[in-house]
Amino acid sequence: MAVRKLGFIVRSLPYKTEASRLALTHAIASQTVEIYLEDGDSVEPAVCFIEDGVMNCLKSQQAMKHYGVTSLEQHIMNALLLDLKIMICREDVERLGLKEDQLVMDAEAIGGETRAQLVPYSEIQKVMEEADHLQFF
Amino acid sequence: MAVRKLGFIVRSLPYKTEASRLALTHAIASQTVEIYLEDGDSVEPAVCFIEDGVMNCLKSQQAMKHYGVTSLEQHIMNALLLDLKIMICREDVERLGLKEDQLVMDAEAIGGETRAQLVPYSEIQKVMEEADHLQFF
Amino acid sequence: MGKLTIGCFSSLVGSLSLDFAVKLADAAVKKGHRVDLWVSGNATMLSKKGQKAFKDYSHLAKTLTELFATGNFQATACEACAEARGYHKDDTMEGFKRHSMDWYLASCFSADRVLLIGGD
Amino acid sequence: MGKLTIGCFSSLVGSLSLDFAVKLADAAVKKGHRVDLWVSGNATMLSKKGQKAFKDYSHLAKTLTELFATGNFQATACEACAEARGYHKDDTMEGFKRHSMDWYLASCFSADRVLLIGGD
Amino acid sequence: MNLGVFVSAYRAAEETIGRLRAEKLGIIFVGNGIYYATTRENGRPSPLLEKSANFYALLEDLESRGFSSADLDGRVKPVTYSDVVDLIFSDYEKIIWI
Amino acid sequence: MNLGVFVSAYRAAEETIGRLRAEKLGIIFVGNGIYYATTRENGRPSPLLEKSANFYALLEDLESRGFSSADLDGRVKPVTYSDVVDLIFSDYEKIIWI
Repeated sequence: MAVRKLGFIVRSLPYKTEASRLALTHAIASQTVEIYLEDGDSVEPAVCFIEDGVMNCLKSQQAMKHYGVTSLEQHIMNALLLDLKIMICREDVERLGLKEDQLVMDAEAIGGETRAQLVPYSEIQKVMEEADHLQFF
Repeated sequence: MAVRKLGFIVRSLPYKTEASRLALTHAIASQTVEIYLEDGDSVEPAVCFIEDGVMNCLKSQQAMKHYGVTSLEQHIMNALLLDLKIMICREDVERLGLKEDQLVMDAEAIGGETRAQLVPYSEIQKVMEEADHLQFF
Repeated sequence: MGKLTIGCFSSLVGSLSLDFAVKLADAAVKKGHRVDLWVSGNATMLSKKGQKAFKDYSHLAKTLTELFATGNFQATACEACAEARGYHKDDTMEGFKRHSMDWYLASCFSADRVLLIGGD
Repeated sequence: MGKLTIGCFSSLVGSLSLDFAVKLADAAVKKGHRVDLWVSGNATMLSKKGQKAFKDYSHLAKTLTELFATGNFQATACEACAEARGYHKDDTMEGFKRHSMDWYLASCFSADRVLLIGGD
Repeated sequence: MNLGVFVSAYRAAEETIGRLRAEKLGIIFVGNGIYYATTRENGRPSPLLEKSANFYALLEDLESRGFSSADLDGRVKPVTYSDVVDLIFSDYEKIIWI
Repeated sequence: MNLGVFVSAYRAAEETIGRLRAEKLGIIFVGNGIYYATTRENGRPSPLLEKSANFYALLEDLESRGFSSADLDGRVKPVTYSDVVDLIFSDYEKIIWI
């Protein structure tokens, strides 16, 4: 019985590359990984948004309306619905002039209970230290 | 009988994207465009390297040896062999700590006579003003 | 009414630059202009037939088909760029042409406006 | 001797990041390690069969074939990412597998080292 | 020169734009370029907006990223794809994408 | 934390690297990251090299771009793909690519 912690650190803006989208879809895939593992083994992802990557967390993204593409907002809500750990760097949010009420902090609209956490960078550093493997997007 | 001047302005580094390579191959295609045009009509390209794009012009690129890929140096020599106008921004070369003898200034090795020109940005601005269409890479 | 030539190098999914090119072409054709779209480099992915529509990915095939039907729009893929990626003639979406790069320069020659979308 | 899992999102031609991934895999296998390569996003282009070798483009098919033959290397493409780009099962290079993203996480689970090459 | 510039990426356009000289200059923020028009990093709007130019931002790209016209710096005018077609054919003779 | 960082792009790594804290930090310049190790913009080496870390640059990528080991800043050691495999398995437990 083992758990492997994976840190998914997103520092890139949405929509210009697929990176942030792939970070979320790969993290969500942790929910179905058991079919490949032995009983009791699991993978535990944490998704952290830092630097310009915090822009992925804005509410009211209308990418589906304009481009027929699922928004990053929707992906973050899906991740919260599945109780994934989502952390957003507070210093970067403040530096970029954003307020907490502009961010996707929960998935209540689709019945989710887990909330995203707005945290100082030092908390994200801890996630990085505790992770078995780290991946930057 | 008409000539259309096209300005190809390269500001991106080599190898990370295909942009600078495509700038040169598209400019070189001006040599065969006549099959699509009326007698006497032609397209006249000028290729200008600015900002980090001047790094495309370094000599001794061993991309073929290590990655099996034609180097940008070779593409620039091919363009000079076909007498294309190649300009390199002097201010950017100096800012990045490069010297003229590090740059591909001619294609003598393959029998070319036309030389690249190391010019102040103001000369490249003139090329931009004289071009019918501009394209940044 | 004028002619716009758009060149694009960006990959199919992710950057939305190809989406921009196709949406701009659509808006221009709707206003009575003619548009030539040239795809080179990774943008030749646009010419691949059989792209499956997913909600996570932009899906441009439908708009292209409508644009081809207007008669005021052509799309051409760089032949060598496509072959290097394993896209052969019979992999190509209906309506899409394949030529070498001089086709693009000829299109620029007769264009009123040229927009080259470089980068990824 | 250990196991290295490499994930890559970069497109086939241009960035040289896929070249890096394949060359690193090759060097690691030569030193006796095992390597899993996962390609997702635009990197699924690597799995397309029939890529023509041009001097202007990196051509990785040959190295991959040699790596598959060692028995210490697997390469798997994200199935949905491939389908979205019009790459179906019979478009896939011999030796390349196709799975969903959980395959990659399982590979990370048992890896000694993981290197994710994101970006274009 | 009468030049329209599409700015499609954030944090990579300052140097190029800073040097460009044109009698009439239009800057159209598209894609991730829209952050130049919405974001006040450390409380300050982007220095790019001090350039003497007409500024536009593509509404579809603003809204896709979670912004609206109300978030735009006062110097920037929202435009649609249809408006962009008119800018290209009527206002700017040369157009580039950076 | 014992961390190896592949820096693959020029002009986009400063912020990320500046913040990273690790007991043992290795920075491996690959791809266009090598310009950090070769280029003295305005006569000065990159401030990135002042970080307390071990620095490496991939020789194949240096030479592909027209540089050689002689062009490297004195703090940076040239390595081959084969060396990189050893750095990954022997020197750094976690590795990231930016």
